[in-house]
Amino acid sequence: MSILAAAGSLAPATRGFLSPTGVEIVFVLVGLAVLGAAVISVGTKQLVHAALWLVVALGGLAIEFLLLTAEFVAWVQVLIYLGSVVVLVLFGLMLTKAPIGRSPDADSGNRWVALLVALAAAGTLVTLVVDAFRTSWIDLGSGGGSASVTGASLFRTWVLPFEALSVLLLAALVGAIVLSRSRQAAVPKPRPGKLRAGKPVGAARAAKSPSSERES
Amino acid sequence: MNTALPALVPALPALGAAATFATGRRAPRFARPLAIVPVVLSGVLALVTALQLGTGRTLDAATRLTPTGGPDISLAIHLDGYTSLVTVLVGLVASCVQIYSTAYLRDDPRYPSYAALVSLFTAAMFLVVYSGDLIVLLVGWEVMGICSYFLIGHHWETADARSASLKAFLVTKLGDVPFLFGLFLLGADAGTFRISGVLAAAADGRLAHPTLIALLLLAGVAGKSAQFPLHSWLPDAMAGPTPVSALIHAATMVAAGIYLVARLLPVFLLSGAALVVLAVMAAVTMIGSALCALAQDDIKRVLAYSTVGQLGYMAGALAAGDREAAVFHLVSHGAFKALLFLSAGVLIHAAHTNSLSAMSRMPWLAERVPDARWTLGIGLVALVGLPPFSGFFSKEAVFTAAEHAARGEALTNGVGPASGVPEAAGWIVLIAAGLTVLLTAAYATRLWLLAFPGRRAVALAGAVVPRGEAAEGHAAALADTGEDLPVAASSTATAPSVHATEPAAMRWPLWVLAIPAMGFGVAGLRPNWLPALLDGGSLRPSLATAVLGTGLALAGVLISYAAWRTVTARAARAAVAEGAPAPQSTDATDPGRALLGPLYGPAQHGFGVDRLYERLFVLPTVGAAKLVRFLDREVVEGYVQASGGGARLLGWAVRRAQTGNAQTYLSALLAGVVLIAVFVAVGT
Amino acid sequence: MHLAYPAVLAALLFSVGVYGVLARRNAVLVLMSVELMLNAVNLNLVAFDAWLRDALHAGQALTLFTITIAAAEIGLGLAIVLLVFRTRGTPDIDRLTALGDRVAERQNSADDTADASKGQAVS
Amino acid sequence: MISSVSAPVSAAAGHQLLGQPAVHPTLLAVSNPGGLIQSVDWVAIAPPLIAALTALAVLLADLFLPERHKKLLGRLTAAGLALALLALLPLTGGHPRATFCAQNVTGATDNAGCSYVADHFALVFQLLALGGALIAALLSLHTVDEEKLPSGEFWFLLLSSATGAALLPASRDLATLVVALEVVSLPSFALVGLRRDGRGGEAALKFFLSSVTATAVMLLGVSFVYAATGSLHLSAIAEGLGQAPGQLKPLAEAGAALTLVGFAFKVAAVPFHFWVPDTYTGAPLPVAGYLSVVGKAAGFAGLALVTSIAFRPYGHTWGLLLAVLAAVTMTAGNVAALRQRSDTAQGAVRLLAWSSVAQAGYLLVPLAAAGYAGSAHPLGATVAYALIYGLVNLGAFGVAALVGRTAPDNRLDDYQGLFARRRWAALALAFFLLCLAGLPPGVVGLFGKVVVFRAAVDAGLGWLAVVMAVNVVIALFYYLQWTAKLFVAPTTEATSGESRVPVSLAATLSLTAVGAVVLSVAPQLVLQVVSGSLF
Repeated sequence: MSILAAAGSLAPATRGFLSPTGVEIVFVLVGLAVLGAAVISVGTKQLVHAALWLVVALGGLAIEFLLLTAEFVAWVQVLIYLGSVVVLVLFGLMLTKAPIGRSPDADSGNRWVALLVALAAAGTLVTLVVDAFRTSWIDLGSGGGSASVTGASLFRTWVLPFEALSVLLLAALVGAIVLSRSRQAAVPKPRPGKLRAGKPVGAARAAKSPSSERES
Repeated sequence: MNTALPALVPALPALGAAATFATGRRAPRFARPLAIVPVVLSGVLALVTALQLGTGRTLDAATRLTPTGGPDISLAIHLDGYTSLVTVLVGLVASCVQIYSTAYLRDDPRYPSYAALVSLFTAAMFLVVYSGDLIVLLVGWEVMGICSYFLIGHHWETADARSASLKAFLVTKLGDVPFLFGLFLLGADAGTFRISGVLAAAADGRLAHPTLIALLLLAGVAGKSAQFPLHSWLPDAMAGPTPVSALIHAATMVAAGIYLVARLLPVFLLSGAALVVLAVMAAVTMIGSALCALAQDDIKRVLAYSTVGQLGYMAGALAAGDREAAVFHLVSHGAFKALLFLSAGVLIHAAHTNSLSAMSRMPWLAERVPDARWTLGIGLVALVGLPPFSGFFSKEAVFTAAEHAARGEALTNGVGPASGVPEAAGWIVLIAAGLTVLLTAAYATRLWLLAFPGRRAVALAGAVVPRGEAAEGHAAALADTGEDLPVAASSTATAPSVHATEPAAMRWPLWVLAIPAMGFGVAGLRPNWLPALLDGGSLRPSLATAVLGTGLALAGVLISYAAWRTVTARAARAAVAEGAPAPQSTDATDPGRALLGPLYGPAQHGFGVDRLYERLFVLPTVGAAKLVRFLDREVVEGYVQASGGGARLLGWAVRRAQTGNAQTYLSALLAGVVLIAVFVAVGT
Repeated sequence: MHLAYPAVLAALLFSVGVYGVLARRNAVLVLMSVELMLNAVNLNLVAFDAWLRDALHAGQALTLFTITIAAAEIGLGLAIVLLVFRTRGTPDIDRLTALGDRVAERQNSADDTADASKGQAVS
Repeated sequence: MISSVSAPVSAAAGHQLLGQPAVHPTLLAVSNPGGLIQSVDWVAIAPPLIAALTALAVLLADLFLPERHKKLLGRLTAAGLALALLALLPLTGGHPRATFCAQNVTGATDNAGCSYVADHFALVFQLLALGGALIAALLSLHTVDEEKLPSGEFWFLLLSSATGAALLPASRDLATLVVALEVVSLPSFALVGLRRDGRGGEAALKFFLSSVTATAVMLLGVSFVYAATGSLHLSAIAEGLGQAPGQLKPLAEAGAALTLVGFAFKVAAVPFHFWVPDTYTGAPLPVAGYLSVVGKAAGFAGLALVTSIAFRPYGHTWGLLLAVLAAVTMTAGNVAALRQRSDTAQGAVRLLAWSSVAQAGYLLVPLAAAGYAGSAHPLGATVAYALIYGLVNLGAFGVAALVGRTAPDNRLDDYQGLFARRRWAALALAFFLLCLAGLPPGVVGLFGKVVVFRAAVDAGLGWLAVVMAVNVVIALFYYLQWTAKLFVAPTTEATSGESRVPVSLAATLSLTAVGAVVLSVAPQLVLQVVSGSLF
């Protein structure tokens, strides 16, 4: 057998679900917070609040990553998501003139279908994973998520996708710039008033996010 | 010998037809040469082929057409004396018809398509005759059916023509269905569709179901050759142009059935029951049609019924096991019947009416059409069968065959065992034929007397009718006979007498045909003439039947004449008494009425066969058709529509889903994903 | 730690994201929901990585890639939303149906009878 | 095919990395153990690399070129793509070359651990991707000018996307596949919206949202597969799936199915097809053509890779799944195309869009057959069909672009009497449509269909072959209807002011038309390409 394929332990865990460890308790509590924040984020009628609840959810997830010993991923999560993605989203909301306060039509008429599909998805996925992992135990403490280990694996094994990603980021950057530049900007002499609207807000942030990720 | 020559015979008219179809509309000038030349050429080629083949030889050549799972289908050609004889006849008649048509349909805008169809028709008949393979024969057979449909319906503006063509098509198809089964059964039993193979199989007794095959085939033959009970399309087919009638009646369509039985006679000889059925069929056909002919007013219908009757003779000869006699009569009949039709065409052309009673009031008619008068006479005499015209000899051959069969020593000429023919078949045919000779003579005489009554008779019948009224009557006749004369349409306004003599192209084919009508009979006299070409049996008339036949014919003529005289005289007296002839007494001079008595009415309407059909077939068929239409529309059409409509409906659904709302798309996408995940996960 | 905890959390988070994607009207919020879905995947990957004790750290590597992809996507996505907002004046997804079939067909002939006759012609 | 790696495990070599520049196993020397930088086989990765470098060059040149010389960028792009195509040539002979290998096991005999393998399969799809991109670029030359698209960005995005499309078929691990797929997609979102009007924006948004959702689903699937097998390398996944404990099986299968979704989205299989008509309609025409060919090629390459390498043990599951998808896809695409009205705006493009959905259905058939047959052999049919389809479909889009210049609405009715106006364009379009329909004289399309049929029948997928036959018949209707439209007399007044056809457009059309005709005369050219072993 090749060593390429790692294998997790399916052997029955030494500890049952009813005698949780401290890490587990924290994980579950944070998880509930994440889930709650996520639900509020997709359910609230206040659009800006939705973005803020998203911050909570993503931040909670960063804690979960930490609990799963993936420090590096957790920091990247905080940096990129909280530092830039959410800011971008807020900018997006502002630029599309999202109303501050409750907007009664935040949800489309598709809500019930959405609920149905989401519940079906939840049921299916939860059934699947519970069925598959009911006895699996994560042996934490291997410390496999530090920046050096992850970085080494990235640059040793995953060079090709990493390089491809650079093309992706550059393309996203250029694409975002070109799309958010208004058409008038292509005309040699734009009116000065239009320049502000043509500022490539999203693109600039998108450009920043990869660079921050790369530097870290 | 070279097979290219006979192969060219059906090919040429077919090509001609194709060329006419192709160029007809754009270059109508070429239509006539394109119509005539290939047909004449192939007629010549048929003659050359026949001469090359000579007598007593046969030729079989085949190239495998397609390997099938079952018996192979091959493009086979079979030449023997029969094919020679029939092809020459077909070539002759078709050539005459094509030439005649150029004049007859001179001003018809649809002439090119008509000519093309005639060519195609001829080609199909050639194919049927030459084919050595049953499937190829079937192709020709069906092409003929389709061509006849179009040709009979040539004047499709008239309801008559439309219904007649449809009727011809349906009735012949009615026979073709069992025919097809018969062919397949035959092919399956014999293991081949080659006619030679089939005959060999029949000779070896390898056919498992000879009676069934024979009966199934007979259905097709009855349809094509207009035998009872499928004869009724033929009189109606008179709605087609007269030359087409000549073609159908003389040489092509109706001959095909007889020819097929003649070719496959060994198969039929295996089944006594089939022969008896054939004999009964022939007998009923003969007598019935002769009676009907006696009562018809339309000259073409008289001739049509006479054709049905003469076909009955041939079928009778076949039932008696003598195909020589059958084909002999086929050929001589082909010649004189084509002559009769073409002459009648001239007559109609001149008189502008089909009606005999109307003609009887046109004393000038005989002078207008001297050629037609003569040739019509010749044809009628041949039809009646007076010596030495061809009809006499061929009819005697049939009599002889029937007589021998009745005595249990059928003249099968080596085709099969004489004992294969039941004596009953012979008796039935013999008695029916005798009776028919009498009737034939009667209606032929009636036809002649009504068409050319002569001055004295007109005087008798009351020539006091003013000229103008005659013209009126003529116009009325035109209107209600569904006149098929395109020329007539342009000249109805003018007085008939102004009309010049008929065009030469319509006259000289008559004389060409008159020669065989008169002289062909002698071909059977010497054993090394016609019999050598055929199976070799004697075609000499025997004394007893000759005397009997001729006597009956003469009796028929005399009876008819006497009846005519009586009724004419009575009508004259009545006219004198009343002062003016009532219009409804126009057929008072008809001897048929007197002869038939109470039978006249039924006979006029074909003994209600059509009505019987109406009851037996049409009504149930209409009912079934309604059912089928319902099924077709709601069920079959449903499937067809459903496949089309279903596709469209599905397309509608798919396009409806394309709402433009991205969230609908995403819903479908994610729902699809969930479904897939569930199915995959559950499936394991 | 039981693997079930992060796995179930991820599954639920993903479903919440699905709901958000399908139910939200504002395109920016839809994008946020997509982020939730991607984050659920990230949680999965990290948990599996830890569970598998993967020497190659494929899970964590892919998580990093996913985060990057998500960032790139949201950048481009917001640019597209802004473009739409600029040209159409709305960020609402369900009002962007100009390219749908219904609209396309309604533009030219509104009535359904024309549609039916077209269907006839097609058959 | 990849044989399983069965050398003894060396625990010490846990993190050892091997550079494997050449392919021959005996050359496997431990060149740089533990080194951070892999040695890279530059020749092997040349095709995508050249495309990427050209993209960079275009971007840089765009900064410095004055406005009037911007036309050069298009030529630079075309040249770069042509060069990338040429770079395929050295790879054709002999052994597949692999690079970016994470071989932990000394003595492993094949490319099991490599992220990039330039084998026959990869080369054919790279040919399709780069060739398609080249033709699309040629088609775009005048579009960029006329529609005033920002040229530097346009060409850069096109090249970036092409880079992804060229990288994807050679990728052999899921991470690279996912990233490559995104590299294909992300620039194309921008390309679709590049007209920067309402339609383009809407089209881009729909495309974007669908794609992003599909990507999320796919990543979820990947995570499940990763959980069940412990690896992201395709061949290791195959091995892991074979040995996965029964408890994980449903998860693994569901993960496999979800992984396929991302690619199925790209190929526009039903129910992931909804974006196609809307996006094609809103996008600049050459971009639509690009998406319909190169995007699809990427999707199919991905599908073929994951199904026939990674998920080989579950052949029956995804075989059935793909068969059902194929049947539904071709049916939905065809019946929807059937309903295309001839008087709606952008009708021609919509018809092409639906037709491309339907064609995707045909393309899926051999993939499904591969699942049933348990071998990669039927894939050849997909490859052949994809090559043929790519050529003629781009040609059809080219003619649509040509007509769209004078008839901006691009209704089907605008094609009426095209023969009278633009004889050669009409003939070319007729030929393309006949190829798509699979009728002579478009022999090559016919051959493609026959090959696909045979694949289905050989694999025992009789019902799918029947469905396909029915669909081919349905498709005949609208293809022939359109073809017939070209030749009837124009009803409206002849469109006046027919401008001259731009040289680039004419050249592209003749290129595709000649290609289609040549392939029709000698279809073995395509069929030979795929006759051998693909992997």
